[in-house]
Order: sequence, then structure tokens, then C-alpha cells
Amino acid sequence: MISPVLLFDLLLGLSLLWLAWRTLAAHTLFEACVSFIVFGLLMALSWVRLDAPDVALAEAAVGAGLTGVLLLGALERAERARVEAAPGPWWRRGAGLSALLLFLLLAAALITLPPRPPLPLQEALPLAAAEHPVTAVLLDFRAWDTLLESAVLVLAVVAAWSLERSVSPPRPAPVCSEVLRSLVRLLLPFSILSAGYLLWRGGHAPGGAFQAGTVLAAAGILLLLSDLRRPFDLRRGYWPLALLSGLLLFIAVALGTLGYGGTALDYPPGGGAALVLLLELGLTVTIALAFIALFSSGRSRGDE
Amino acid sequence: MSEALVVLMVLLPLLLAGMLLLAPGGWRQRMGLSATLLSVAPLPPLLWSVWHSGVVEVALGGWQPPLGIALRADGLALLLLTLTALIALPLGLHAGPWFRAHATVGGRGGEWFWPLWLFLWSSLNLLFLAADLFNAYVGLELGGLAAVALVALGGGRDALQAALRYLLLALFASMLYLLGVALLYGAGGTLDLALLGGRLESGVASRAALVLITLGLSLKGALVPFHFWLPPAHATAPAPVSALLSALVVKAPLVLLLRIWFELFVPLGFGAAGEVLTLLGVVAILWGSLQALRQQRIKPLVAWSTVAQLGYLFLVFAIATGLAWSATLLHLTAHALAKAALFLAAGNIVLALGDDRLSSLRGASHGMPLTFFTVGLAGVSLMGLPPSGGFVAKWLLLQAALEQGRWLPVVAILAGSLLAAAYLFPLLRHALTGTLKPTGESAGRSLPLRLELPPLLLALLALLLGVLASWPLALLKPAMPVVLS
Amino acid sequence: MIQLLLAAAILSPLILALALGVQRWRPRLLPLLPWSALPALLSVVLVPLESRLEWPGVLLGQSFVLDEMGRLFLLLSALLWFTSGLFARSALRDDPHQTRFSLFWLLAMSGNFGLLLAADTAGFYLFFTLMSFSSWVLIFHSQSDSARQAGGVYLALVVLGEGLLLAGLLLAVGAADGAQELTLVRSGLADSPWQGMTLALLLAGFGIKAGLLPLHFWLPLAHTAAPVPASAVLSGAMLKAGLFGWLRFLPLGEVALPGAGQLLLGLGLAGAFFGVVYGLAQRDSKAVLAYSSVSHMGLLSSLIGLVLWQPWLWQPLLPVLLLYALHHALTKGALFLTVGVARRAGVASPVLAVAVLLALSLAGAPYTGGALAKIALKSALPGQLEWLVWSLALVASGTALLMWHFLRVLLREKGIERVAREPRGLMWFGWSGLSLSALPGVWLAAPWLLPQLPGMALWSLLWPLLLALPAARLLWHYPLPRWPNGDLAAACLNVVILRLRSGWRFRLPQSPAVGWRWRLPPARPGGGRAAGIALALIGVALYLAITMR
Amino acid sequence: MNSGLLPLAVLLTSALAGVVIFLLRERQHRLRTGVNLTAALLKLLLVGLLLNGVLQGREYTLRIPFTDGAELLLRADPLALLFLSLSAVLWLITTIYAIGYLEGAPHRSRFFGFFSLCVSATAGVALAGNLLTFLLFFELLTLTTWPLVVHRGTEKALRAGVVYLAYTLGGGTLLLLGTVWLHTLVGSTLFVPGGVTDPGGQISAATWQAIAALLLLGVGVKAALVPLHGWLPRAMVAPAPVSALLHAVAVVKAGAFGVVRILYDVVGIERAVALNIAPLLAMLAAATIIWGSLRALEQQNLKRRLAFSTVSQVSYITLGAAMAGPLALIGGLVHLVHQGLMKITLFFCAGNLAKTLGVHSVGQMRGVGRRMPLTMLAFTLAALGMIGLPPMAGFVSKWYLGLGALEAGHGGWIAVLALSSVLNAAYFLPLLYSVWFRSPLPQEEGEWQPVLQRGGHETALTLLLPTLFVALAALLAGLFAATADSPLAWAELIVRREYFR
Amino acid sequence: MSSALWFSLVGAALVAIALYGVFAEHHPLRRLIALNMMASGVFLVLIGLARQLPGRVPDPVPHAMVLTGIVVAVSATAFALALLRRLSRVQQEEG
Repeated sequence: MISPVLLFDLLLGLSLLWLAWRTLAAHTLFEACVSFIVFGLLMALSWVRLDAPDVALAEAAVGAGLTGVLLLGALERAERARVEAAPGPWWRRGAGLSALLLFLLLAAALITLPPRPPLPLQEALPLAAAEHPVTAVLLDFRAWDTLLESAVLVLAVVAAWSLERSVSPPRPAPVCSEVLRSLVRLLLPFSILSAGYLLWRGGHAPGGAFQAGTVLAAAGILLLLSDLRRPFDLRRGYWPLALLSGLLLFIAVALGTLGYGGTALDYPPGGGAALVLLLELGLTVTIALAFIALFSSGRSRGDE
Repeated sequence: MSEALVVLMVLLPLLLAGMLLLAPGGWRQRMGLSATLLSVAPLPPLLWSVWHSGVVEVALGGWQPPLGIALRADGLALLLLTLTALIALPLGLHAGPWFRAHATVGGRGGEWFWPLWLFLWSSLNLLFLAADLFNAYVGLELGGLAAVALVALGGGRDALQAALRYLLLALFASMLYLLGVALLYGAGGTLDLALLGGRLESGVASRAALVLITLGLSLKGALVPFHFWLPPAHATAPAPVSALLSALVVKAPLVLLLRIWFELFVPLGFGAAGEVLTLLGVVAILWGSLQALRQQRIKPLVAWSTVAQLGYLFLVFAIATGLAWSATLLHLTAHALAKAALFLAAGNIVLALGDDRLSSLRGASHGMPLTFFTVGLAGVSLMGLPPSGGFVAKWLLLQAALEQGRWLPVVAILAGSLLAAAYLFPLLRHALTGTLKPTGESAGRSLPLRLELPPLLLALLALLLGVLASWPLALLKPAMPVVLS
Repeated sequence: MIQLLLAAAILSPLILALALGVQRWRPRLLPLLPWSALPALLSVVLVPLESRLEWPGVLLGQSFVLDEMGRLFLLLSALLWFTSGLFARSALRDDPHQTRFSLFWLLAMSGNFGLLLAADTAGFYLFFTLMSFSSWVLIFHSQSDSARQAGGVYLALVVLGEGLLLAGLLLAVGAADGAQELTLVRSGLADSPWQGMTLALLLAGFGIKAGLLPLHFWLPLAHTAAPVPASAVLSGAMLKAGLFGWLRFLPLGEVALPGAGQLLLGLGLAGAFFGVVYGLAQRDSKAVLAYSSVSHMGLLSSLIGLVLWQPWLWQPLLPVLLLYALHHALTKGALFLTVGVARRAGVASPVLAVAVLLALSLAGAPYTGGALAKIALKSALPGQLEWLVWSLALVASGTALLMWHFLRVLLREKGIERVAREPRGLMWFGWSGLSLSALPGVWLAAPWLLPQLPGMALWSLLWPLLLALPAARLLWHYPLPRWPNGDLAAACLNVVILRLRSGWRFRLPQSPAVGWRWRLPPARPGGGRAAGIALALIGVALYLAITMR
Repeated sequence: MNSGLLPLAVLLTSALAGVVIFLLRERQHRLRTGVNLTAALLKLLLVGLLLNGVLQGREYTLRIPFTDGAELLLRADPLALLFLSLSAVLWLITTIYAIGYLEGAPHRSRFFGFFSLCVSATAGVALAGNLLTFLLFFELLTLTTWPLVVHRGTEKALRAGVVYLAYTLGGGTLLLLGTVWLHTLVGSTLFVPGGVTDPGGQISAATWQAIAALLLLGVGVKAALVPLHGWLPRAMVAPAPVSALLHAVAVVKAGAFGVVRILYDVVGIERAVALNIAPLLAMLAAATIIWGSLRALEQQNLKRRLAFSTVSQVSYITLGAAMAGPLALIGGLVHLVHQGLMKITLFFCAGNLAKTLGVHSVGQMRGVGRRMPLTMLAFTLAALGMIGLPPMAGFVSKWYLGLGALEAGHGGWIAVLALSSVLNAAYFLPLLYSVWFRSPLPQEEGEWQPVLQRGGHETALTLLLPTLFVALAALLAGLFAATADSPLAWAELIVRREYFR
Repeated sequence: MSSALWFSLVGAALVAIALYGVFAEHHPLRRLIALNMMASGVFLVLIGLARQLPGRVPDPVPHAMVLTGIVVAVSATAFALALLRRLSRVQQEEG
């Protein structure tokens, strides 16, 4: 008899697929964006089912939330973009064929996958700079990946800035209802508080820089949307330094450990945890500001 | 000490990029060149130590590979790092004045070029040194994004359109690659290339991984059926950027594929799949050259020539001998130098003449003799005529193909070099001769030496490679994959 | 000393020719024209037989020898060049192209002497070519229409001759495995594997120069078009050069070649008769003389053919041949000069007398040089060749008839080229010198050549002349119609000239111009859409490639 | 000077001169002439040194590593010296001629730069010790001569340039394939008089034929064998010194030299005869001789007629080499020098006519003998030489070729030689006739005035003296062929010492 | 059929659907959404693989990879959208 949990997973998987199909077959772009956001939420749910709390948090905040906001922000301009002619029916059938073949290949591979030897985690974890395994991997074992990933983020911001021709400050949001403003005033302190908690918790439990950063970013974007404060331009003043702080800090730590111990990112025995926390802090600030910059870059005065 | 140098090769450009971003726009252009010079600093000592004491392994974060990430600086990596540095210096010299000249035309690319270029450079260095597959993925993404941003610097409608199509295809290709890596991780339990070799056995998973990784990387490496994004992107990008793209960026995925193919897949017995890639390489040479013959404008012609020349690099998969491997890498180097010189020179021509149609080249060489001499030299290397590096590479490739008695690559190589002559000489023919334009005004304002010298330097390097071919070959010999030697 | 004289014989005309190149020295050098033949004349007398002159460095190892045959031919050539040179000096004094004429006159003379003395094949070929090409300018000198036409025909044949000769000489030298010496080449030809081909080439090559029948048609055209001294030398020295070539290269007396011998004999006799008949139909005195030369050379060729056929005849016939050649060269030269004198100064009684004497000598009247040669010939011929003797007699009567016709034409032409000023003495000297050497000279040379003087069989000499008388009368009433000069050539030449005039140029079939304009259709925008399918195809191919292996 | 440096020095003198001249600006023509002449004289001196060194049997080799498996080798053997001395001497003369010819023309730095590079490439082709080096310099020759062909920059020159490239690059590709194939099979492509040693004997006859065909066709393009000669007449668009260089000294001679090298030093003449490669090549050469002369007959432009005459004349060398007999090879090799001397004279005269009188077509040459007597004298001498009349140099080589044909056992070639002489006469003698014996065209059609001004030279001395010098050289080379230090003697030395012991 | 394998298969299906979306659609925004879905699909496969390890604690490395992947995907999407906006503005200006 199928256990209720398995039934739930089955339903969840099928609804995911159906929703994906609906997103692609959506008539209007807006409908596609909205269904994509819902798809993101369902994805977060499936991460929970797969015992991946960190990923669930990140997916919910970034995958669903932030991407959705960006998509909606760009929606209005995207509808007016002139597009090449749609590919003919034969091309679509060809694409369908290759999709099917790809699925068969993957399914066969996944089903016949031999069990792989386990990673020597048990011995290494106690030595890691953080108890929570995911954070340990992220910021100790594979800290190099995280460094480069922050570089990718900063690069995305720089690239978005390089597209702007005229350097004009972001224009104020259209008039928005008072309800939103009051809601934002309520939510802001809570989000900062929860971001701080998530950051602190990352060391030993699911959480960490990514999730905290994203929450802060959400708060910032709400602030922008609700027009509570004069729109600030991240390209002026100290903001670029703040934006780059995560990356520069990471590189500084890498060079420091290089100078100190001879191998980059090899934390000294005692100070591992402290350094990780420092790095997490830097990452949070960078991620938050980066996402805010990415959101606001599309809405500068020159746009409308 | 040399471990530090390896890490510095990747981190230094990132750091300098960050610092440049903090500097105001005007300053960036001046600091850009010095940042490029600084980034090259760790290379000579590293080259010296690898030349003498062999491969340098770096386990980042102190953790050995199954857990941590490793960087391997072997002969192949060093050759490509040196190549990148050799191209970066003249390019840096050329980009400054080039963008300033364009600044007057309303382009603001100058200040954003330097940070994006440094990000790209760091990603290239990472890709050449990476021994960890996921790390390579992040490197590919970093490089892809930076390259697209650089193409978008062109600013025009078709530049942006080409950039968007390039970005979408690059993301798609990275996803395929990541899927392949996932399957490998699923089967092998580790992401390190060297360790994976021992842990995999030829099941459906590893075969699927081969198919996905090969598709992903050949899409990023513009092998013929997936080449359509390259010509518009390289033609519409600013000249220094298209030089970078054609010479280095489009080759990094191929180097990664070469490593994975010969260190992972061939030992598993999947060598036979190389026939497909070589066949596509042959098609690439012929199709690219024919298309290049069609072009009426300079930069699309040079871009299509890249598509053709990339075909040569895929011939090694079927021939699979040590000689073919080193010949392919030598060809990669020679093509990189010559193509960079050609693109920079093409940029100069378009800058001086105002439009890049081939027919308007008549008598253009009066104003800029050096530029057309560079086009000549670069042409000689692309055609594989002695004494250029291209000739040596062609000679070794032909020898490797003939040793295996494979006639198709032989015919393709020879036809390719003839067709190269066919589409390159009109470029020279129009320019060298003929009277000035009917309107009588000079065929284009004469260019300052600062713009004409760097491409000449690159072209001379391409020729020098022909004379000193034994050095890179010696560098490559120890790094030859075990299955080939 | 001897070597110096031999060298002077060949080189003096050459040096004089080169000196003429300088503008300032010309007035002083031109009078020296005839005297450059003197060294050759002296060397005939002073240089002992078989003395050699070696120039190892020149060309392919050049060497010269004066042997018996060479000496006789040198004698007749030198005499002719000297006397005609005198005649030319006065005849061409006020001719605008005088320098050019004398330049090529000297080159031809040097070629002629070098040819006679050369002892190696390459040298022989060098001087033979020099003579042939420079004589073309002499023929072409007056640049009138007939002169251009004659020059063109002569040049074409000379070039053809050169080609044949080169091939023939190469084959001959090849047979003598690379030896250049003429004597070795001659003996080598006897057993050479390509004997037939070599003989054919040599016969044709020298036949053109000697006026053998099918290749003779340039001779009358050239003689009529050339100025008088040039035609004198042409008929005298140059025709004999062809003969000399045969004597040098053909293995006469060493091997029996019946085929070639009979062919040459037949062609020679045919030429002899044809010359006489066609000569009678000419109205120009020089044409008549030219055809008489064709006839005589035909005779000589037939004798050579005879020797080729019956080698044992070589010993007795050689001196006769030499005497006959000497007599014909000198007499014909004198006759040509007579024509020159007659045309310029009219036919005064002494001129007429000498002309008649020369004609009789040529026809072989008794007590003349001609008779001497004819009798020597008859005595030398063996008994069983009776028909040959008869035919020779017939030719003799024909010649007599021709000479009668010549005298009639000459009388009609007297004084047509009368020049304002009285011709200077040099012309008379030249003419009289040659006539003297032709008439009594042969008598002096005969004993020196023939072992013993044959008796003067009067009757056998007289009956041909008598036979000629009724024929002459017959001709007086029904003269032959006027046939075109240079029979074979005239026919095909007109066709060629018409085509040339109409602007026709030598055209090869034109290969289609391969200027392909291969313009590809313009490139259509990126085939991104195809990538979807391409992915599937290549993915499947990769997968199958692994599994199928 | 140790043995290796001398060949390198010979190569570098003209190469460096070329580079220096490139850097000179257009108006520094005195300096440029100085550099040009010193380089030419220096090279001549070095070649002289090399010549008597080789005469005494000293060995000059220089090895440069190319890739691990192959190396570049420069070696001065007698055959190389023959071609090298010809190119060195004629380069000096052509340079003087070019200086005079291009007085006041644009782009002279570019011209003389490529001019010297082209000659160093020729020197490289001569001195190459193995097939790889030969190929390298052979392709360099194409690169350096192309700018000379399109020097004028007119539309016609450009088209001629494209055709030239299509042919020569095609040939180069065939040569490359042959070389690589041989290299992979045998491991080294060293020039060995008896032909490349094939230790394992694993090269089958068919492979040898294929390789020989590839190599010979590759070289045949520059040796202007019949189907591959199309580029030569079109390349006549180039200025006269270039045509002189292309035809007499560098390109065509490199092709013929290549044929000899490949037949005797790579394939080996016994093997070539055994696999009937040599007879086939001989037939092709004979066909070229006849076809070239026939085509020359119908050309009205003087330089095109000379070009087709070159097509036929160069095949004498190929014929001589292909007849596989000592005498024939001597004839072929000595014709390499003689044809060079005679043809360069003809082109200098054509250049003089074009430069001073603007005469280009055969029709305009009527009566030009009076206006330019010395040039036309040189022209006549060279023309007679081409026909093969003694005492000119052409006769000597034709004579040896004839004897060689007989020695090799097939007399048929003599017919070809004789026929070609007649054809040569057919297209040269009318020229001489109209030059000397016909009155010039009336004033307005023929735009040069017929009478030579008193006292003035017929044309610039720098144009006249080289012409007369080479004409004299051609005459002396023929007249004194049998002396010890004539080209003929050197050719005999080569054949006797290297190929037919 | 463990739930991890099921989710991996769902991921594979998602990748397939996304591939169809990338090549069948023509509007860049739709193709971008398809690409994001493909990323999620790949991450599902990755995490699915992580789960198959015996013992309770799932293998953290795929989790770290997915986290990095998500950030990279979102930054790429953001840049793509900025590029799209810029393109439509330029198209509008140039008419």
C-alpha cells in the first residue's frame, strides 16, 4: 500500500511537471511569470521533502521571490521587444524529439546508477570550521567555489551597470497605496532581525549567508517599492565598496591564509569558525546589495 | 611557493577588477593597463618552476580532492596561461587607445572594458588550471557572463541581439555540462578529474555523461552545427573583445573537453565516439571557409574564419595520438595569436575607414601600411604557410593523420588552408592596391602608431611560434595524457 | 704562321664586319670589302694540305683543317667572293643600304670560308647557319615586292633546312658516340642504327641548299631578286656549299646505299632536264641562268647518287666532280656578272664575245673548260652505264639550247639599268677577272686535278650542239608561253599572301576563359533553430558510436 | 667561417637587405640603392667563396631544429651552387635594371623589399638539404613574389595575382602532401643522390608513384608544365624587372630546379625510370615545349609571347632531367643557366622598349632597330640563342639534349627539339625582320619618333648596360662553352660527381 | 522506487520540458524562464543523487553545489533581463 508520504511526493512531482508545462504554454508573458513563481514555491516544497532545508530556504527566497520580482520588473519592457519569427512546426517537433531522447537517456542513467563510494565526511566534519555540514562544505571544504560564486554575482551587477548608457538615479516608484507603506514599516525590523538570526544560525544549522542575504535583499526591494526613502543609487558613494565587500573580504582571507599557512583558504586551527562567520557577514551584505542593485538597475529614470 | 603562484594567477585579476570598480570611470582607463601588467606578474616564476620541476598540485583549503578542490598546473595549463598573457599585453596596449578613439564616437565602453576583461581573464586562468569539474562549471559561467557583457559593450542593436542569443545558448550549454557533471558525481562520488578516472566504469550513466558533457562543451566551443551564435557575436563586438573571444574564450571549453575526453572517457573505452567529433570538425573546416568566402564585410569574414579554424581542433578526437594532441594545441596557440592580430587589425581598418565593407577597402593601405602588413602576416599564419606557427601545426597534424592512414582529415586540412587563402587574400588584394576612393579624400585618416603596433606584435609572435615551435612542444610533452603517450 | 693565315681567312671578313658597326670608320672600311677574301685565296696557295687549326675553348672544341676537297672549294669560293666583291663595290656605290649589304656580305663570306674549313660538326653547323641567314639579307636587299617574296620563301626553307640539319647532325654525331670530328662522324654513319633517318635528314637539309628538285623553288626567285653580285656568289659558292655538305658527311665510297643512291640519281637527272625545259620559258636573263644552275646542280647530285649506289666509282669520279663544280661555279658567276655589265653598260662587242664564249664553255663546246669536264666525266663512267652517258649528252644539248635562249634574252635586256655616270673601272676589273679565271683558268686547274688529260673526242662533243640548232630554229618561231618564275613556290605562295593581307593571324583553338565568377548566394541569418535537432542527432551518434564499437 | 655559417650568410644578406629596405621611407632612394647594391655585391662575394669551397670538395651544412621529428637543413652541393650563382649574378643585374626602370615610380621601398626577400627565398630553395626545407622556401617564394606581380595595383594586375596564387598555392599544397606522406613513411626527407633510402622497403610501387606524382605536380606548377602554366602569361602584367626576375631567375627556375632535385635526389632516377615516372614526365615536358611555342606564335603582346616562349624553354630542363641520361642531364642543367641569361636579355629589351618608347605589342616594333640599335642587337642575339643557333648558348644546351636523347635510346625527342627550333624561329624571326628591315609606322600611330637624337643614348644607361651585359654573357657562355669555368663545365662536374659516377 | 529517485526522474522530465521550451519558444523571456526551469530540474537531479546515500545524513556536497548553482542562475537571469530591457529600449529608439 502506498504510504501517504509517498503519495504526497507523487502528487508533488506530477503537479510540478504539469505546472512547468503550463508555464511554457502560457498565452501571455505575465501568466508565464506568475506560474513560474508558483513553480518556485512548489520547488521549495520538494526541497523540504528531500531533506534539503538550506536549499529550500534559498529556493523560496531567491528562486521564487527574487527571480519572480525581476521577471515582473522586466515584463513591461519585454512585451515591447521585437522578436524574430517563431520557429516552424518542424523545428518544434525536432525539439520535442530531442527532449524525449534526453529524458530517456537521463532516466536510464539515473535508474542504472551504481551506488557510489561515500565521501570521507564523518572524519573531516569535526575538523571543519562549521558544524552544519552544508555550511562546512560551502565555506570550508569548497570555499573556493563560494568565492568564485560571489565573483559571479558581482560580475552580474557590473555587467548590468555596463549596459546603462546614461548614469541616471533610479526614478521613484509609481504612487503606491498607503497599505503597502504601513506593511513595509511593520515588516522591515522583522526581516532585519530574521536575517541576523539566519546568519548566526548558519554555523550550526540550516541557514547562512545566502538565505540571510536574500531576506535582506527582499527588505531592501520592499523599501524601494514602497518609496519610504529617497531612492538610493548603489553606484555612488560607499555603496560600491559595500557591494564588493564580500568578494574583497573573501579574497583577503584567501591571500591571508595563503601568506600564513602556505595553502589558500586553509583556516588556522583555532580561528576557523570566526573567519567563517566574518565571511558569512561579508557574503550577506554583498548578496543583499547585489540583488537590490540588479533589481533597481532595470528601473532607472531613462527606462520609462 | 609555486602553489601560491597558481592561486594568485586566478585571484589577482579578481582583486584588481574589484579595485578598478572602486575607482571612478576616468581613472579606470589609466589603471586598466597597469592592472593587466600586474596580473601577468605571477606567470614567469610559475612557468620557470613548472618547466623545471613538473606539475604543481594545489589542494585549496587544505582539503585533499575527494572533499576539497584541486588546481593542477601542468604543461598544458602553463602553455595556455602563457598564451593568454601573450595576448593580454598587446591587447591591453591596443584597447586603451581604441576605446578612447571610440569614446569620441559616443561609446562609453572604455571604462567598463577593463573590469569585465579582468573577470574574464581570471575565469580563463581558472578553466586552464581547474582539476575539479564543478569548479570548472563556475569558471565557465564566470567566463560566459563576462564574455557576453563584453560583447554587449558594442552597444548597437545587433550587438545586443547577438549578446542575448550568446547568453541564452551559453546558459543552456552550462546546464547540459552541469547535468553531465551531476551524473559523473552520481556514478563516481567525487568531482575531481584525476580521482574520477579510477572510480568510473562504462555504464549507461557514464555514457550519458559523455554525451551531455560533449554536447555542452562543443556548443560553447562553437563546433559546426552549434556555431550559429559565434559570427554575429564576434562580428558585432568591439575589436579588442572579438580578438579575445576568437582567440581564447571560444577555446577554453575545448581545452576542458580535451582534458575530460583523454583523461576520463578514453580510458573508459569511449574513444570511438571521437569519430563523430572529427567528422564534425571536417564539416566545420569546409562549411566555415565557404561561409567566410560569402561575406561582404571584414569582421564577419574573420569571425567565420574562426568557425573554420576551430574545426582543426576537433580532428584530434579520432586520430588520438600524442603527435595529434600536441599538434592540435600548437594549432590552438598559433590560431589564437594570428586571429587576435587579425581582429585588432580589422578593428583598426574599420576605425580608419568608417565602414567595414570589403569593397570600400580600395587603396586603404596608404593611410596605414603597418596594419595591412599585420593582416598579411596573420593571413600567412592562418593559411599555414611557412615560416609561421600555423605551418608547423599543419605539418604535424598532417603527419599524425597520415600515420593513421586517415585521408579525410588530410583532405580537410589541405582544403582548409587553400580556402583560407581564398577568403583572406581579397582582404589584402583590395587593400594593397587601387587608387583612392572616388571622392578623392584620403582613404581614411592614418592611424596613430599606438593602434598599429600591438596587432603587429601579435602577428610577429605568430610567426615567431613557427621558428621556436620546439619550445611549446617540449612544454606539452610531459603533460600528454597517459592514454596517448 | 700557317695557323695565322687560316685564322685570317675565316676571321678577316668577320672583323671587318664588326668594324663596320662604328659610324666614323665606315667610309674608310667599305672599299676593303673585296680584299677581305684575299687571305682565303692566299691560304689556298700557301697553306699545305692537312694542316689543322685548333681552338679548344670555342663552342664545343672548334678545329679547322684544309684537306684536298676543302682547298678546291675554297679556291672557287674565294675567287667568286673576290671578283663579285669588286663588282659589288662599283655597282652599289650610291645604294642607300650599302652598309647593311656589305655587313651581311662579309658575314656570309666568313660563314662560307668557315664552313669549308671546319673540321668538327658544331663548327660546320655554326658557319653553315651564319652563311644561310646572312645571305637572306643579300637576297632581300632591294626590298622590292619580288625581293620580299623571294626572301620570305628563302627564309622559310632555310629555317626548315636548319631544323632538318640539326636533327641529322645530332643523329650522325650520336651514331659516332659523341665524337665531333667530321671524319669519325662520316665513318660512324656507315653502321649507325638510325642510318636511314640520318641520310634522309642530311639529304634534305643539304638538298635545300644545293637546289635538289623538290626543294629548288627558292633558287630562281632568289637569283632574280638579288642584286647581280649577290646572285653570282649565291649560284657559285652557296649552291656548292650544299654539295660540299654531302661530300663531307655522306659515307661516299665506304658503304653501298643503293636506295638513297638511286633516289638521288633520279632526282638529280629529273632536276637536270626540268631546269633546262623550264629555263626556256623564262623571259628574265637571271631566271634563265638560275634554272640552268638548277639543271647543273641536278647533274652533280645525280653523280653523287651514282657514287652512293656504286661506291667503287668514288675514286675515279671525285676529281671529275671537283672539276665540274669548279667549272660550273666560275662560268655561272661570270655569266651573272656579264648580265650585270650588259644591263648597266650595254652589250659592246667585247662583252658580247665573252658572253658567247662563256655560254659555249657552259654548253661544253670543244676546246672549252666545259668540254674538258664532260670528256673527263665520260671517260670516268664505266661501260655498262651507257644510258647515263646518253642522258648526259642530251642534257648538254639542252644546256646549249638554253644558252642560246639566254643570249637572245640578254640582247633584248642590254642597257635597261643604264646609270647616269659611267660605271667605274672596278666593275670591269671584277667581270674580266672572273671571265678570265672561268675560261682559261679551268684549263690551268685541270692537270693539277685530273691524273691525265683526256683527248678531245670532237665528234662526241659536237653532235649535241648540232642537235641543238634545229631545236633553236623551231623555238624561234613558236616560243614557249611565259611560265611564272619560281614554279612550285609561286603557286602556293599567292594563297598564303592573300590570307596574310586579309589580316588572318595564326590562331589556336581558344581554351574557354576560366574566369569563374562564383558568387555564393548571400548568407541567410543564423540557423539557430536547427540546433534543436542537431543536438538529438549528434547525441544519438555519440551514444551509438560508443555502444556499437 | 665554419662550414655551417656561409650558407646562412648567403641567405641572410638579401633577407636583411629586404627588411632594411622595407623600413626606408619612399624618398630615401639613394640610401635604398646603396643598401640594395651592397647586399647584391656581398651576396655575390659569398657565393664566390662558396663556389670555390665546394669546388675543393668542402662540405657546408647547417642544421636548424624544426620539430622533434624533423629538422631544417641547408647544404651547399654543386647542383645548389649552379642555381645559386645564377640567381646571385642575375639579382645584381636585375637590381641595377630595376633601379633604372622604376625611376620615379611609387611604392619603390615595398618593391625592393619584396624583391630582395624573393631572392633570399630562391637562395633557400637552392641550398635546401631536405624536402622540408625545400618546401618551406618554395612557399616563401610564392609569398614574396605575389606582391611583385600585383605591384602595379591595376585591376588586371589584381586578377593576374589571384590566378598566380591559385596555381602556386595549389601546387604548394600538393608538394606539402607529398612531403608529409614521404616523411611519415620514411622518417626523413634528406636529399640523397640515389634517391631517398627506403630501408624497410615498405613503400610500394603505387605509393612511390603517387608521392612522385604529387611532388612533381607541386613543383611542376612553377616549372610551368603544360596544364599548370596558365599563371605565367597572365603574370606578365607585372613591371619588366619582375617579369625578368620571375622568368629568368627565381620562380620558373626554382620549379625546374625542383624537378631535378625530386627526380634525382628524392625519387632516385633508377626508380623513376623503373616506375615509368620519368618517361611520363618527359612526354609532358615535350608536350609543353610544343604547346608553349604554338601559343607563343599567336601572341601579339611582346611580353606574353616571351612568357609562352619561357613555358616551352623551361621544359627543356625538365625534358633533360626526365631523359635519365648523363648527357641529357648536362644539357638540362646547363640550359638552366643559358635560358636564364637569354630570357633575361629578352625581358630587359622588352622593358627598355616599354619604358623608353612605350612599345608593348609586336606590331609597334617595326623599324625600332634604328631608334634603339644596341638594345635590338642584344634582342637579336638572345632571340637567335632561343632558336638554338650557334654560337649562342641555346645551341650548346640543345646539342647536349639531342645527344642525351640518343644516348638514352629514344631519338623521338630530337624531332621535338628540331620542331621547337623551327617554331621558335617562326615566332622570333618575323620580329627581327620587322625590327631591322621594316620602316616604322607613320608618326601618329607609332607614337615614338624614329630617328635617334644625335649624341644622346638610346635609353638610360642603367637600362642599357645590364641588357648588353647579359646578352654578352649569353654569347660568351655559348661561344666559350668548352672552357674550364663555363656553366657547361660546372654542369658536367655536377653530373659526373653526383649522379652518374 | 525511493522518493529521491522519483524526484530525480521528475528533475529529468523538467530538463526535457525545458529543452523543448528553449528551442521551441521564440520570445527571449519565455526561453529564459525555460532555462530557469531547466536549472531547477538539474538541481532536482543533483539533490536526488545526494539522497541515495545510505544512512540518515544526506551528502552535503550536492547541496552546496545547488546553492551555488541557484545564485549563479539568478545572477545570470538578472543580467539576461537587463540585456533584454536594454535591447528593447535600443530597438524602440532605432525604430
